[in-house]
Amino acid sequence: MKKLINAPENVVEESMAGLAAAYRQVLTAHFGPNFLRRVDAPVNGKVSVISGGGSGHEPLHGGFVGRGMLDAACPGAVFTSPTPDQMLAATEAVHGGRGVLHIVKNYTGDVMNFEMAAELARAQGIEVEAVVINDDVAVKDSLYTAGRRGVGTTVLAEKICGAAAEEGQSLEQLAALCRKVNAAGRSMGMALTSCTVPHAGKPTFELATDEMEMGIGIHGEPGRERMKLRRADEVTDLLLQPVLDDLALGSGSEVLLFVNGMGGTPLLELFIIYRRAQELLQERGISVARNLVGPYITSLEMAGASITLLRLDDELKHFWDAPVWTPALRWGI
Amino acid sequence: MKKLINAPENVVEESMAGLAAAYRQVLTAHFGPNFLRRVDAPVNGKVSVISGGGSGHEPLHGGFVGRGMLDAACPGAVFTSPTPDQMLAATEAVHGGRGVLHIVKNYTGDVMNFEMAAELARAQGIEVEAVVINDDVAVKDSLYTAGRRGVGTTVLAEKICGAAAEEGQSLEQLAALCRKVNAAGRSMGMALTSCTVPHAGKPTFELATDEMEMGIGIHGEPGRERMKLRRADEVTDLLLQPVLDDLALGSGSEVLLFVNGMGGTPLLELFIIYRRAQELLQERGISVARNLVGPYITSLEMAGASITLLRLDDELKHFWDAPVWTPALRWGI
Amino acid sequence: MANGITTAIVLRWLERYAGILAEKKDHLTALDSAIGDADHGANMHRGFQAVLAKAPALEDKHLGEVFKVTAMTLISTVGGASGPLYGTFFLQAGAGLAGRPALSPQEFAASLERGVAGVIQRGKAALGDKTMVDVLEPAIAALRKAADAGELTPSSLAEVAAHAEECAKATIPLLARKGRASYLGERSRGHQDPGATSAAYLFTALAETFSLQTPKL
Amino acid sequence: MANGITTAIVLRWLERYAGILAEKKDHLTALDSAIGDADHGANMHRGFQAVLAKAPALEDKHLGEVFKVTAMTLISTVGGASGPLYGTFFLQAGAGLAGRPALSPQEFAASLERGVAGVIQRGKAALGDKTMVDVLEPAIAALRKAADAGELTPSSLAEVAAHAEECAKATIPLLARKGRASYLGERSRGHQDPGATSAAYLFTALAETFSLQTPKL
Ligand SMILES: Nc1ncnc2c1ncn2[C@@H]1O[C@H](COP(=O)(O)OP(=O)(O)O)[C@@H](O)[C@H]1O
Ligand SMILES: Nc1ncnc2c1ncn2[C@@H]1O[C@H](COP(=O)(O)OP(=O)(O)O)[C@@H](O)[C@H]1O
Ligand SMILES: [Mg+2]
Ligand SMILES: [Mg+2]
Ligand SMILES: [Mg+2]
Ligand SMILES: [Mg+2]
Repeated sequence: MKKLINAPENVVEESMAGLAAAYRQVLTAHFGPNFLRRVDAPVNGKVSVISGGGSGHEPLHGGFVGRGMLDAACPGAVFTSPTPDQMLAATEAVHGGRGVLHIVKNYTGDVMNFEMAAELARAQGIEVEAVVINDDVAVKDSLYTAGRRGVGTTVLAEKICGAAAEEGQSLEQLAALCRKVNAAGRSMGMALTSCTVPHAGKPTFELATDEMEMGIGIHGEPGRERMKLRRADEVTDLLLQPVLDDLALGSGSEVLLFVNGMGGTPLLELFIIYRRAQELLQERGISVARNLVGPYITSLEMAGASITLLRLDDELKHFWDAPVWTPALRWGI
Repeated sequence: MKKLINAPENVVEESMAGLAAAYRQVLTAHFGPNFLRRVDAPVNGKVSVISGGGSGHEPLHGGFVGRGMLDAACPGAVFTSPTPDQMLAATEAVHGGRGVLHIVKNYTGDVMNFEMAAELARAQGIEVEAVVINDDVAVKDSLYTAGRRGVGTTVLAEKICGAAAEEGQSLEQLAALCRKVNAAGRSMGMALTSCTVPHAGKPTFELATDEMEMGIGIHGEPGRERMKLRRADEVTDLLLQPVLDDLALGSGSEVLLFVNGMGGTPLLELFIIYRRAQELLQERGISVARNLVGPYITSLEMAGASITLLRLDDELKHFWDAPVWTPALRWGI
Repeated sequence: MANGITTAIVLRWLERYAGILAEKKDHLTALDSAIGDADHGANMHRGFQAVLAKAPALEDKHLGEVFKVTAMTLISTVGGASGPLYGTFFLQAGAGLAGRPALSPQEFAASLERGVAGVIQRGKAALGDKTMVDVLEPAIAALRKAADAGELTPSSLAEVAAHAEECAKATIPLLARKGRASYLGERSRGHQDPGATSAAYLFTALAETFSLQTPKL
Repeated sequence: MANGITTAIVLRWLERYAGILAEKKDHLTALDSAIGDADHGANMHRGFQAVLAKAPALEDKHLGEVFKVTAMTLISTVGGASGPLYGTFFLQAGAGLAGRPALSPQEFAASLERGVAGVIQRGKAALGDKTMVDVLEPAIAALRKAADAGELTPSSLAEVAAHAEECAKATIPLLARKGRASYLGERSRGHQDPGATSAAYLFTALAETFSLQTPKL
């Protein structure tokens, strides 16, 4: 295992400490239990927005803490959902009196741990709404699965709900908005390589040099199907088509196109994917009104990419454009 | 070779097209010869700032084109300096009447190609000043080398000179400022893995699983020394010490600390490096007044990191803080 | 029956289990690499090392407290899917045991039955979904049988442990329908479920606890 | 001497060189991987494919034009260190040849001598710095000798090519002092310089051009 770390068991805390040191103006780290919070939280009169999940997806979620986005983020061990005491402590720390929205990615562990935290917070009189993001079209939402995974749309939901919170929306409105984003967003991902969980010490899976995994999530896990490697344009079509089908986007619709890197894929390649994706959307009469390109929800050093489409309307565009100042997303400030 | 590309010979153009499509508000791509330019260039009455170099270092340079930074960037083939016709065409395209600053990384090819372009531009009556960045302390500047390489400080010089140009500085002032930044900046890098040049099809070098390369540049090349892999804190010290020595920074000085990822290293790890670096600087009484953490000057998918320190004063802080809106750096706008 | 399942026995059981996890964590992670995200070994090891650290302070506590502290420790250190599930298992197992210094074999079986019911309620997994439930339910049923037969002996518990191990192996051909392995669809077949495997170790640890300390109760 | 070194011969030479580069590009890149950045083969191949595309339009042009177009094409397609250097080589080689349809052997040698002087002026490399100069200079000196002896024959040019190849090999033990290989310091020893190697191919191509087309001039 080749990593720039000191010891697997210290990875999360040391990285949190580094993040907090680098962005002192934006966020603060709390240890035992671990969470990152906006330096000015609790912001009075504002609903708080919290997310969290296993580490290894950076900048998600810690890199999205700050003005106009998350009030707090709870990082678990690498690829391991955080524990309820983290979410409870973060909830207490940033609660500004108008309730707390938990944005939860749909994984059994995340859902159960956040549920427990919400129960505990409610027992203390804090109003909590949880919205589960499940946008990964690679997984069918059926009796035979744990449901679609939460992937790329999570980033967009955090941005949009964070902006709406900043503008004073109520907890109920925010939860509805978050569900709306979730309903309007779909993703699909693929991998060229696996990644290595520090504690495991070796790659989660092995792929031949001419193979790729289609329909992966964000935990370095194998995907739905192993295929022969294809050209970037074909890979893009394979990712985009199921997303388009699932969203049933017609000509004339407006979308946010999010081309995400899994961590080890150079920007050079992500823009080749972006080029083909926007060309294909154009062919279908779909207008790319907003976009995001880069490694924003990653799987450690995995090489690969995912595509997320979010159906836009004026409300979503407004909140997307609103000022944000976090380590990983910043504009208007 | 596992890459999300269509064909090695199309990588640069397709990626430029994707970048330009994604950032239509910020920049435009020109093909034959290839360059990216600010959408609003030439900006009248402003000195233009241009850089360029081989591709494979993204977001450098194309990702730094935009308000408050570069007016144009000229991407060569992967790891290959661009050709003079590119720099000439870019220079002509963005020249706003007050001259053009060429920021050149110190590589034989870059220097010669930029020199030729400057001669051609001057022959057309355009005033050109070229400043060569050579900040890599891994290479001694001696009769026996091509001189120190230009690495991390390039990013900082582009930001700072771009801001000063925006504020109306003359070509002469900008060239002096750029030389000042170069004199105040030093870098050192290391790699855990090599990378694969698309045309070459296989990794430039091989490293055993317990080895690392110290003193690498940004072209996937082997470094000054092959060493046994060490803990992140030790690696950080090995990178930072020669930088500190070379800059002769004393207690009480202020620096910008730039922890750069080589492309394949997760943010999680970069913040572990950052944590140790700022701790070590603190121990020495050096204050980290500004910082930058992330993959900004990369070697394709190489795993590794570099550290750049820039000695700060009020002028440099002022220009660093000034608004910028490029694909890769944005604040204040 | 001597003095039943005491705090001391439960603590030895948990310690033995922590020991097995320390040994087997790479194996559990390898299983989780095939159909999951390569963290089950590290998760369980982290959690039970934390339990181990609390054990000395529990020596003179009643069983309700022992189970509850174990549960809360797991919930706040394991994370993932297994954290809340094992946490719930011990939380429910300890429900109603406040003040109890020891349990009869039947009471012990009933306690674990409450535990597995809690796991099922939290995780909604049914038998055959390729989860820890595929071991917990049948192994605890076997334990109940042994307890109803009057006593828990090293040999009856060894049989329970052997059965648990068989049940873990029996998850290999199954299609996963819960947890992360379900994302793999048909590709989840042919691999042993990591949570079922760590659940089987619970019964190995129990059998070893009895064979080491209490020839018969 | 027949009709000397004509445009047709120079074009066949450049075409043959492009052919060799197409064959050897992976080898050149492999050499550049060891002590550089793994692009020399792709760079040279790209440049001479572009020259190849221009060749038909040059058939009826004088040598000044042929060398200049070659130079400008290389300068605007190769990039890196080798682009300006090979570009300068042909630019200087063609200086003063406007209107000339053919050159005597001595004039041809003088032309290439101007070329290498241009390379040295641009790149500031000295003999022994482990660059293309280590081949260009001695190979052109050998060519001059053959020319001064009165004629360039397939066999005298084969000797020049063999000498060029030896000189390329002789870069192996050298410490690089110019270009990217110099960053490696002592680690640059033990590897053949890619630019010296591509330079040697220039003379292989020349010898092959003569042995195929012009038994003697
Ligand atoms: N809904 C569920 N009900 C019961 N057990 C489950 C459920 N989901 C997952 N598991 C168990 O959890 C194990 C995985 O645990 P672990 O790897 O620690 O968590 P995660 O899947 O969050 O990474 C699986 O092997 C399975 O036995
Ligand atoms: N200053 C110089 N003078 C002469 N030749 C040089 C000089 N620098 C580099 N070279 C030659 O250029 C070759 C490398 O060319 P290439 O790989 O195409 O460019 P780059 O080094 O920019 O990647 C070297 O092998 C060497 O022979
Ligand atoms: Mg997990
Ligand atoms: Mg090069
Ligand atoms: Mg797991
Ligand atoms: Mg090269």
